[in-house]
Amino acid sequence: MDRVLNNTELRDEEFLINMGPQHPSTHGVLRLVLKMEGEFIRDLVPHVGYLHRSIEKIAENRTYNQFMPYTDRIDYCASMPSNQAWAVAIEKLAGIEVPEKAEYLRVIMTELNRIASHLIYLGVMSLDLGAVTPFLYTFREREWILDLFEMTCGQRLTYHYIRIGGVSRDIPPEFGKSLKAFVADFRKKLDDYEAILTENPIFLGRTKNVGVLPLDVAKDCGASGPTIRGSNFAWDIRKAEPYSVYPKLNFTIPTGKVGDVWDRYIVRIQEMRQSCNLAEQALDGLPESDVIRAKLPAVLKPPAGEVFSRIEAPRGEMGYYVVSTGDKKPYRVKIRTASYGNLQVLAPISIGWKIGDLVAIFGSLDVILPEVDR
Amino acid sequence: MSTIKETIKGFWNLIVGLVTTAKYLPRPAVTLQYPSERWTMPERSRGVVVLLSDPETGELNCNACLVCMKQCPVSAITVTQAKNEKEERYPATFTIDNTLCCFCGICEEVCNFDSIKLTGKYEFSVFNKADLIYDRDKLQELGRDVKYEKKRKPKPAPRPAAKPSEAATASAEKPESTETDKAPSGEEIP
Amino acid sequence: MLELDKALLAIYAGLKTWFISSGIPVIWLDLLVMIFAGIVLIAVLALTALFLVWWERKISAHIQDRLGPMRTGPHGVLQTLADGLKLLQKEDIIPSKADRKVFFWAPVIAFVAAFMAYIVIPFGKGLMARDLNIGIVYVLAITTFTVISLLMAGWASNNKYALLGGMRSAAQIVSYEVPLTLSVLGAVMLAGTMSLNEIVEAQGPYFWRWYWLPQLLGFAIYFVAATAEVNRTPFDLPEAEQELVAGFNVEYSGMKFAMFFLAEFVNMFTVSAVATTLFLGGWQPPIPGLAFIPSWVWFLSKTLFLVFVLMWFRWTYPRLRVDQLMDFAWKFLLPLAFINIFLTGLGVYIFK
Amino acid sequence: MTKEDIIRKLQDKFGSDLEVVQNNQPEPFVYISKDKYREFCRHVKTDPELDFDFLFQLAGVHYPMPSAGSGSSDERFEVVLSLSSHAKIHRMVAKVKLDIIDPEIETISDIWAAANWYERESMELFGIKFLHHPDPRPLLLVEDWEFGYPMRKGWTGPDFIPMPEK
Repeated sequence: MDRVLNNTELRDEEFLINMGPQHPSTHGVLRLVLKMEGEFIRDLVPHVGYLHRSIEKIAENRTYNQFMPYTDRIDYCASMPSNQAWAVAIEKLAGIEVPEKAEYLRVIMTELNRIASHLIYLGVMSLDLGAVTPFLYTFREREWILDLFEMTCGQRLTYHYIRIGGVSRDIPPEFGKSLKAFVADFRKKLDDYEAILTENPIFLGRTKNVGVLPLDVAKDCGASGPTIRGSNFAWDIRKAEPYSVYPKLNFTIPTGKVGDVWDRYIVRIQEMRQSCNLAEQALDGLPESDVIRAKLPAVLKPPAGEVFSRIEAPRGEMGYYVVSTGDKKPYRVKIRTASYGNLQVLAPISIGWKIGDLVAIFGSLDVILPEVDR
Repeated sequence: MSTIKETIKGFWNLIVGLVTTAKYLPRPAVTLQYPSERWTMPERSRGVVVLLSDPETGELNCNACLVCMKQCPVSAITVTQAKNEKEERYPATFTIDNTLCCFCGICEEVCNFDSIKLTGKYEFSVFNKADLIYDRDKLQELGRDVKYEKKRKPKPAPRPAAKPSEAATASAEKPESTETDKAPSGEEIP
Repeated sequence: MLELDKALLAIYAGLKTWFISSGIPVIWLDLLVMIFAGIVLIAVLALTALFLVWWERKISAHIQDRLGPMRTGPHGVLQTLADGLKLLQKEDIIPSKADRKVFFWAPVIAFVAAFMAYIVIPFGKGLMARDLNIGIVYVLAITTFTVISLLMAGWASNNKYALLGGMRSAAQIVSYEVPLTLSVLGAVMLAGTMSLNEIVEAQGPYFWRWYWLPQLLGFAIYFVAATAEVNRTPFDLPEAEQELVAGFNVEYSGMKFAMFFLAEFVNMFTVSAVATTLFLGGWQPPIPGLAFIPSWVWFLSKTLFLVFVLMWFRWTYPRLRVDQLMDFAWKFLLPLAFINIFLTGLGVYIFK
Repeated sequence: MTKEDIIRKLQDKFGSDLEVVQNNQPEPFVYISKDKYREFCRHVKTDPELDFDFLFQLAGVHYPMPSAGSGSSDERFEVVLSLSSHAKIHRMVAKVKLDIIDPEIETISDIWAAANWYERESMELFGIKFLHHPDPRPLLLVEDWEFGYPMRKGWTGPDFIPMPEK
């Protein structure tokens, strides 16, 4: 499936197009080499690594707490789940009990972050299809979520909120009211997005039955999250291997039908509604307590051993494999990100489609490149 | 027949889309005209790092325990210790390299003496990269107007030399700190 | 208010007497008038294009809950002028492998073709540069020139994205030319003339007698096909930003880019003006009682409304795919256009 | 299946080629011998009771010093597979030890397509050679990278700035 394309292999009427790393719809710096026949894609080779920052090597040179800000930068659209995956891994390794209130706060924050991340997906996806306005609308709603985050942890993008053993700070008193107002408003705004996109015949024409992802390909290539749920497969780590307080909360897993671009879109729309419910439920169930962080030594030294954590990030399954030697620094950290698996399905499902469809398919996979390159 | 129905439905949905965008046309903008209007930053906002001073005496709270320097994940903080004539530690130099700083807030969290804080200030772009390396005076100047409350109970300090209350009084009783700042080289602890 | 045509006619009459009394042949005066009309047209249209760019930015901004340009002039009205000046100063980059001559002439053709269409557009009562008796055919012929310039630009850039954009635009404009022309025929059949001025005169100052009502289908087809003709969303495939970066003008910079850009907006105004002329009664007021408002105000307001609808489309809809675009033209619009002509013919036969 | 069930089932099948790591994690951690590696992978994927159809991640680890690491004490490279099953909802970590000099192993990218990129990554970052890999190009590093294998312990490159020890 992967190899270098070069000019000598080309037949008549075929040509190579180098799409990216600087291209409006490669969402950052993905480079795709396309073999085209007119408008049709005959072959496709993705090249990644333009954002490689060697975070895994950095992790080996930082203490467990010091590495937490770096996890913000793995997936900049959804830093909370990245934080949480790291925290969960170390808590599992060191056997740390997390206070219940912290778990609820984690759920609120990760679900809000899931909405924020899906909003970026929705905006960028519609932008890829040529509709500019939903992009601005989604960013307008995302701002509100970022305001909530900034109110709580002081940052809008690199939150560094979920910590090993808990969370960094309690929510401010006005947070709950603002969250309720946001959720109420956001449900109406979701209807607006759907009015512009969901049943729009142009949108339907661009997305229905385009880029169908068969379930076996998805499983084989390691796709996860909404990408695999779009292929009519109800798989969600929050249900399958529950962590945090998800077992106490009530939500469903939306799935698509055939696995085309539209299914992946509608799964994310419905997930945003579910996340609204989850955030509300978690806020209502928030225990009265002041303890938001387990008592830990200043320099954390987990026992020697290894662990792998796995949580449901907005884009799919995210996890860390951590080897500890009992030192204050991890011996080896392997970061498994959702986009890494999701990007691998791009080539099998977009060959044979047109260049306009490639943009739609790639948009629907919701790949964040820094997550792939790390 | 179903084709005609589909077509009509399609046109209807196109009109629904137009109505939705038209709905937002007369609404007031949600954006701000940045240099003339400004957002009020939340109290917890994590922006430029400053050094806090005692509001009564105007002296730095820092007693150079070096914990922020050790905990900084990007090594943006450099502190050198010095001792005044009362054998109390104070930071002879305190440099924060804002080109490295990732505004994670770890330094504020680990500080036991309410002396370093991330503030809501965010406008610090300069034309020269070297100007982003803030020294002690600049950090102190930035921290002058920052309000803070002594919210943290002092943990046992990593070095048992100074207790926070002593540190505060120590820094309060340091009248010649500006002079020592000018000639700190002789007093540095390696 | 000012009735421009009467004032101009008075000036013309005065000058004519002066020319005759001075013994200069009147042909010089006619030449002078032509040059004057040309200059005025270009000036007005350039201003219109500048205005439309600003207007588009404002409309998009307000639809998207923001403000758009606000700094240059009140509400940023001078923003396009500032942008134009900036583009003038920019380096004019010609790719080393480009076909230099073709690369140079493409924006010029686009620009000139865009402006030439206005010779026959009646801006107001008696306000037109030339009243050709085949005015509508002339407009259709001239606006199709755009495709040549886009193809030239796409080919000469020696860039695969530009080439794809050029090819897309050629296929698109040639395809949509057919339903566009057929939809115009209905109005021509009703008016019984091809002169744009006479078509307007035939519609009269009653808005229920304008051709949008008997030609509702034709109007819709014309408007959709015209949207495609001027490469606006949802038919902006030649310059589909997310697919082809900028399509045919990906290699253009500086003033050449500005010429393409302005030509696009002038074309948008053209198709709206033609639609106004053919279907919305041109410069005629909606009811006779409103005739005290100058005719050119009516014309401009109707045209600008149609331009606004075009912009509204752009900021609402996603983009079609290239095969869907072709399907839509040949399988949907073209049969409808034929049905429209047939029904119009039937109606004309029965009622006249 | 529970941790014990999986371990018992695998021990029945592979016997002495399988070494179980004792830890308190909820999922089994096993070492499989290098010779049986491919057979093991194929078995755990196709066996209807195990049904590990999802390769969560594949990581290389470098243990240059004796006594480092938890399971064993010899110097080695390790390839670590995190596997999970969609149908059975259980997971497992399988590890295989490689020689410290010229580490090489058969590819499993034909068993799980997801392994393709993980193996390419381990190839360029650790220098672990995956034999018969369909596309052994570097994935993340630049194409003309010539400064060795950066994820190995003790690596230094031209622009390498070590974290200051404080």
